[in-house]
Amino acid sequence: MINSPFVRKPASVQQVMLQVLLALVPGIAAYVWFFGAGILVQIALASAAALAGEAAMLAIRGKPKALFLGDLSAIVTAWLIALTFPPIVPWWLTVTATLLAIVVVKQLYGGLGQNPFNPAMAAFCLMIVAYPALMSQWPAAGQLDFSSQLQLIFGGARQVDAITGATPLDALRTALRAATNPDSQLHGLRASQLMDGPAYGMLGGKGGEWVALGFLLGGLWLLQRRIITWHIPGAFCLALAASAGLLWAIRPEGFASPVFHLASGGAMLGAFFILTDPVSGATTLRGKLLFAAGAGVLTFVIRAFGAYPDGVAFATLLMNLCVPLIDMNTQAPVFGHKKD
Amino acid sequence: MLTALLVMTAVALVLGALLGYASLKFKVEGDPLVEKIDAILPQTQCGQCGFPGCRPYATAIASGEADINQCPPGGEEGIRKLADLLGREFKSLSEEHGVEKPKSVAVIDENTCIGCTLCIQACPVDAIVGAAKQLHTVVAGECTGCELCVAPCPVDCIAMEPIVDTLDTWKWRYPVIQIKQAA
Amino acid sequence: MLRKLFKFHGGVKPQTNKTESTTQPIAQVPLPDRLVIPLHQAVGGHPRPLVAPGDKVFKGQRIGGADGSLSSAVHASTSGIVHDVVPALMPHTSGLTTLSVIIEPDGEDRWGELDKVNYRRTPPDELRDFLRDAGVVGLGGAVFPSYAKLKPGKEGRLKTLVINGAECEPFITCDDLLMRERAADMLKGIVAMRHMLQAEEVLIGIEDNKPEAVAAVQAAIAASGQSGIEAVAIPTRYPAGGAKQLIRVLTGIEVPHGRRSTDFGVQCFNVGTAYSIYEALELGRPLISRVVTVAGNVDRPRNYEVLIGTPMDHVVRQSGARPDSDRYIMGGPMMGVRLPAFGVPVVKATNCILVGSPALFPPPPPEMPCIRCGECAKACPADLAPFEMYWFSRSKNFGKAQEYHLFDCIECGCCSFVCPSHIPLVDYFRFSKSEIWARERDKEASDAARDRFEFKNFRQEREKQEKAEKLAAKAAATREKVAAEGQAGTTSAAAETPDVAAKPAAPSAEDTKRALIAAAMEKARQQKAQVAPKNTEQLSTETQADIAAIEARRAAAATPPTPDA
Amino acid sequence: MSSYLFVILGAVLVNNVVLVRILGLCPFMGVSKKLDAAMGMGAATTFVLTLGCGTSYLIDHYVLIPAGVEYLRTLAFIVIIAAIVQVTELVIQKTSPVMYQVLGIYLPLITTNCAVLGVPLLNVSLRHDLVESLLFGFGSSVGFSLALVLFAGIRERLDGADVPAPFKGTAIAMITGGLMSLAFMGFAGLDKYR
Repeated sequence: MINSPFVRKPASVQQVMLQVLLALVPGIAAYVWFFGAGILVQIALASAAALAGEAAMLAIRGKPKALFLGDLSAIVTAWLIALTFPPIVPWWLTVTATLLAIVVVKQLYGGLGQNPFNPAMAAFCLMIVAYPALMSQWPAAGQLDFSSQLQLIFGGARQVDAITGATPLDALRTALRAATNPDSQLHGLRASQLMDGPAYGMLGGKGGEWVALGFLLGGLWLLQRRIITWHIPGAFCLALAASAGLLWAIRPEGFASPVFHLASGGAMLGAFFILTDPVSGATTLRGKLLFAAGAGVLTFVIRAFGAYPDGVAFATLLMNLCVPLIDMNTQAPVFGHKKD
Repeated sequence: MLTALLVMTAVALVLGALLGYASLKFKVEGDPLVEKIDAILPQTQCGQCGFPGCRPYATAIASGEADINQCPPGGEEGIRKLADLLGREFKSLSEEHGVEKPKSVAVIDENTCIGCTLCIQACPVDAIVGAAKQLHTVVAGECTGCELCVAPCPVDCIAMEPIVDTLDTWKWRYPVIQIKQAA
Repeated sequence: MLRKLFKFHGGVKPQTNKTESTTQPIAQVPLPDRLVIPLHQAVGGHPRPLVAPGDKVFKGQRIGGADGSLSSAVHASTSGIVHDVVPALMPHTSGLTTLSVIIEPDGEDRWGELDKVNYRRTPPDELRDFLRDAGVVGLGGAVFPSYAKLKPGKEGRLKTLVINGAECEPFITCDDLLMRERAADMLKGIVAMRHMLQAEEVLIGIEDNKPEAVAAVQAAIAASGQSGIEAVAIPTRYPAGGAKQLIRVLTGIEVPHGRRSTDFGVQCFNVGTAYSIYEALELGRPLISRVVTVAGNVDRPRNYEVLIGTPMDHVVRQSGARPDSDRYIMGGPMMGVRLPAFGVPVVKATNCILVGSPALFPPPPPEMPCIRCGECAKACPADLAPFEMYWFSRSKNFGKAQEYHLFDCIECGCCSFVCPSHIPLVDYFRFSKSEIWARERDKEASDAARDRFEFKNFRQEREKQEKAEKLAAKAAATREKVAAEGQAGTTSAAAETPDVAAKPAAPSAEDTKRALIAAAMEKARQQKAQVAPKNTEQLSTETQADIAAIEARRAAAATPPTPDA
Repeated sequence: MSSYLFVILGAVLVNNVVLVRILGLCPFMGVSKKLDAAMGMGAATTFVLTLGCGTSYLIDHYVLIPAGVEYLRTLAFIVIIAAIVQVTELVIQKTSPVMYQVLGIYLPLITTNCAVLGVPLLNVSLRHDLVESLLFGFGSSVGFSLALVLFAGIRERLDGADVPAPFKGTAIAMITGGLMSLAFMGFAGLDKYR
């Protein structure tokens, strides 16, 4: 029997997810423009794997398939996986990662809405730990045409080291570390000098900065549509920029500028699409600020001092861990119990 | 070898002295576990568990003499709570001790009652009022539904009647999850 | 000068659907064939019936007496014959019955004697008793007895009296029409309440989608020449008409759950209540009718003046229910109560009969899991985190749900309204609340049982000991006696006699026992037949009704002596 | 000075005793169902571990090594830890019976918590001095408490999750522990930065 309220606002999970997917389109367009259409293959692979994995789990668990596949949440996870992985990873890596994300990190916890960790980021972390080499090979913008990308994705033997390198973020960090080593030929060079190469582009790496801009645009649209609030992207960008800026101000020769940090790697994607995942993120307003600020600082720390090329995924996962405690301790005072 | 023995003995002696002192200093009495178990039991005092009342049963559980699944009025939920408290596995109600029934109260048919006071003596919570050769009646609010008064009645005038919902006791039900196969 | 208004958190803006039912004035509903007046209409207590089947009652005659400290009287809403006093279906989702007086109207609609009262000269306590016996309760939907709220706080005076004319629920327009048509009389009621509460200022809050009502009330205030009373148009946002929200909007004060608003110098009444206070005090008429909106799936939505006890389908017939109507809802679409049947009576809480159909209020799409999007928290006017409360209610972790302030929830329905996963959040909260209440009741009952059990054990122990002592004393006495008599002989028999006499119930033989029982049963039957009531003259109507009820029960019980009938 | 900081940082995050060294899983799984219990366990373990590290260092340095009986290390350390745990248990039982109930069997089991023995032994093999031993012990136990409390927070929330029946309880907790471990790998390399 239905009880009050008898009227409802026309809103649905499916609509929310659909808008998130739409918001990803500008970034994907920039990605294709600069790095080739290989990413579209990856997206297709991941989506197919996600739907298959979700359908299988739903079938095993006896849940209605059409309803839950139609909510599009698996597709969002799949797209995020494809967009955070290097575009030329072999197909089995994408597929395995997506299946792990959907089956283990999402469905084993009960499916939509119940997973404490962001499935896409958990998959990323798993893969970068398991296959560090494959997960660190990024083509430079315009370096590979579509057919060679396809060959890399589906082909067998890979001799990619010759043609691809690390992301600008990773490369810069390696270079900065080398610069402190007296034996290196880069010894004594400052960050600004190291970043003089064409691969670094204007802000955060050639091509990559435009992709980031695309994600920023999509994110702003989500903000305008009120799918997300400003708290998480705002606090994340601010914390990342502040922590990067602090060290940059102290030792400009040893650290990259905050703008570089914001414009490179997964910062924009993370700020607007990954950390804003409501299921695994904090939900109170103060909690969101804390959650995103923590992720920002951790991202910088892992990027600057850690062993992995980008810190967004680990930072997200680490902050996911803290979410229950953050939420518990940042509950806003309820009506009549405010101190004002 | 001798050094080793000496060292260990010295260490043991020092620590032993420390422990002895601490155990005197921080002595605790009483067993709070019985209280906790008793708080979970429904206090019907029906004796279906095989013990004369809820507290004796609680003591028996605490000392390991009785299992946690012998209380029909507490039902599955009670067993679950006991299992939680004691860190044991849940087990279903043991059948020899009875089955879970809807909550009810004893009602005395006042036309048949002969005022023998047998039920008054049987009632564990003094919920029946009356005197010898006078009509008895059950104070419904105090009755725990233990059924102990039913058997002693010589004229079979006591019946157990399930408690009917009133506006004060009516409960909203758990919302039915409406996930249908969206065809 | 514009008054500074405050905001409450959250809220939603559902389609108001109010215009249709405001096009025509309040109409009268013809007398139905039968009125069913539930005795339990307001919170607190079950009023006792004061009439018996066959009695003739006048309009306005008290038929249910207030019982307990928070109860309020019930009256016959027309003149006629009492057909029966039986449990009848209540306008409540539970589908439970409650003791109701069924009246067959005689068509004359004749008033009984009416007491008026001059409220300025009557002491406040008497005035409150008068209102209790006039059955005046809050007509906004909560039906809290008004007399209990008409007590100023500890200081003996009140800062602000808030009158609730916000009427934020979609479809409902009964307060709107009342203000448009009866503003002057309603204002008299407000003035009386202000007098009782010694309120400094009166603020009448009306949502700004009712400009006609605002104008009418303002005109009435101007005409009355009263100062310190102001009609304030407030922004239209559901649930601005919730008492706490309205107080917040008008005064900035937030009254926490479980606290009295008078502690904060505010009290809040519905405009309909103000009008019925006017009727009670100035005309002496108890609360026997109210304005009811009929809206939803009907041809002619309209407001009616309806006698309490009128079957709802009779009222709806005046507006022409469409054929696909499948349910009645008492109240609006956000907080209304799904009713178990069409024929349930209009009660004091009935502000609206909303006729529903599958097309008008379609069943929600299938419930999806919560994605913690926080829309519900954004919409919650009590600043709660409904999704957390839902999470723990769903898993029946009630302690945790309570930690998230479950009992501050006012069940306004905003969270369910906005939920993209279509979760019936409010249903989960209702479920949790009633489970928690039930557990508290069980806990109290088991604590009481434990105490009584322990006391019984203690008592038995004590009795055993006393008995042993007594026996010992007696035995000693006998021994002494025997020793004193000095002669040996029949001593042992004498010593045993008292022991046997002390246990007359001990069965010596089956036959004697049976004979005893049979004799006792016979005696009991005779005794019962002989009981004749005494002191039956000069009793109040209430006591007489009680006695009649007892007699009836006795008679009914006496006829079939079979126990299992 | 900064080397001390790195000892603590390393012990808390980079080489977290539970999530990276995978020591002390028994209380990690056992006392993480309720947040209060986890916090109590964290506090108790912090106390025992810090004290145990200091004491075992002293015994090791001033008794075992001078006496030339380093081979008794494991034995001596266990005895010391057992004694400290006993004292802790008595104190808790007296001062907070509720916490005593909540921690239950896991309180005496601190003795057999391999983290508690492992950290003093690690101290020896890492050649820490007294201050470093204490800091390392404290850092490790803070890391342990941190992991435990975070884990308990998640498990309390998981209580309400619709986890498939075969994975309910310990199974999903193990998976969660694994994912936490994965997350903490993100700290790898932080202690190597100079």
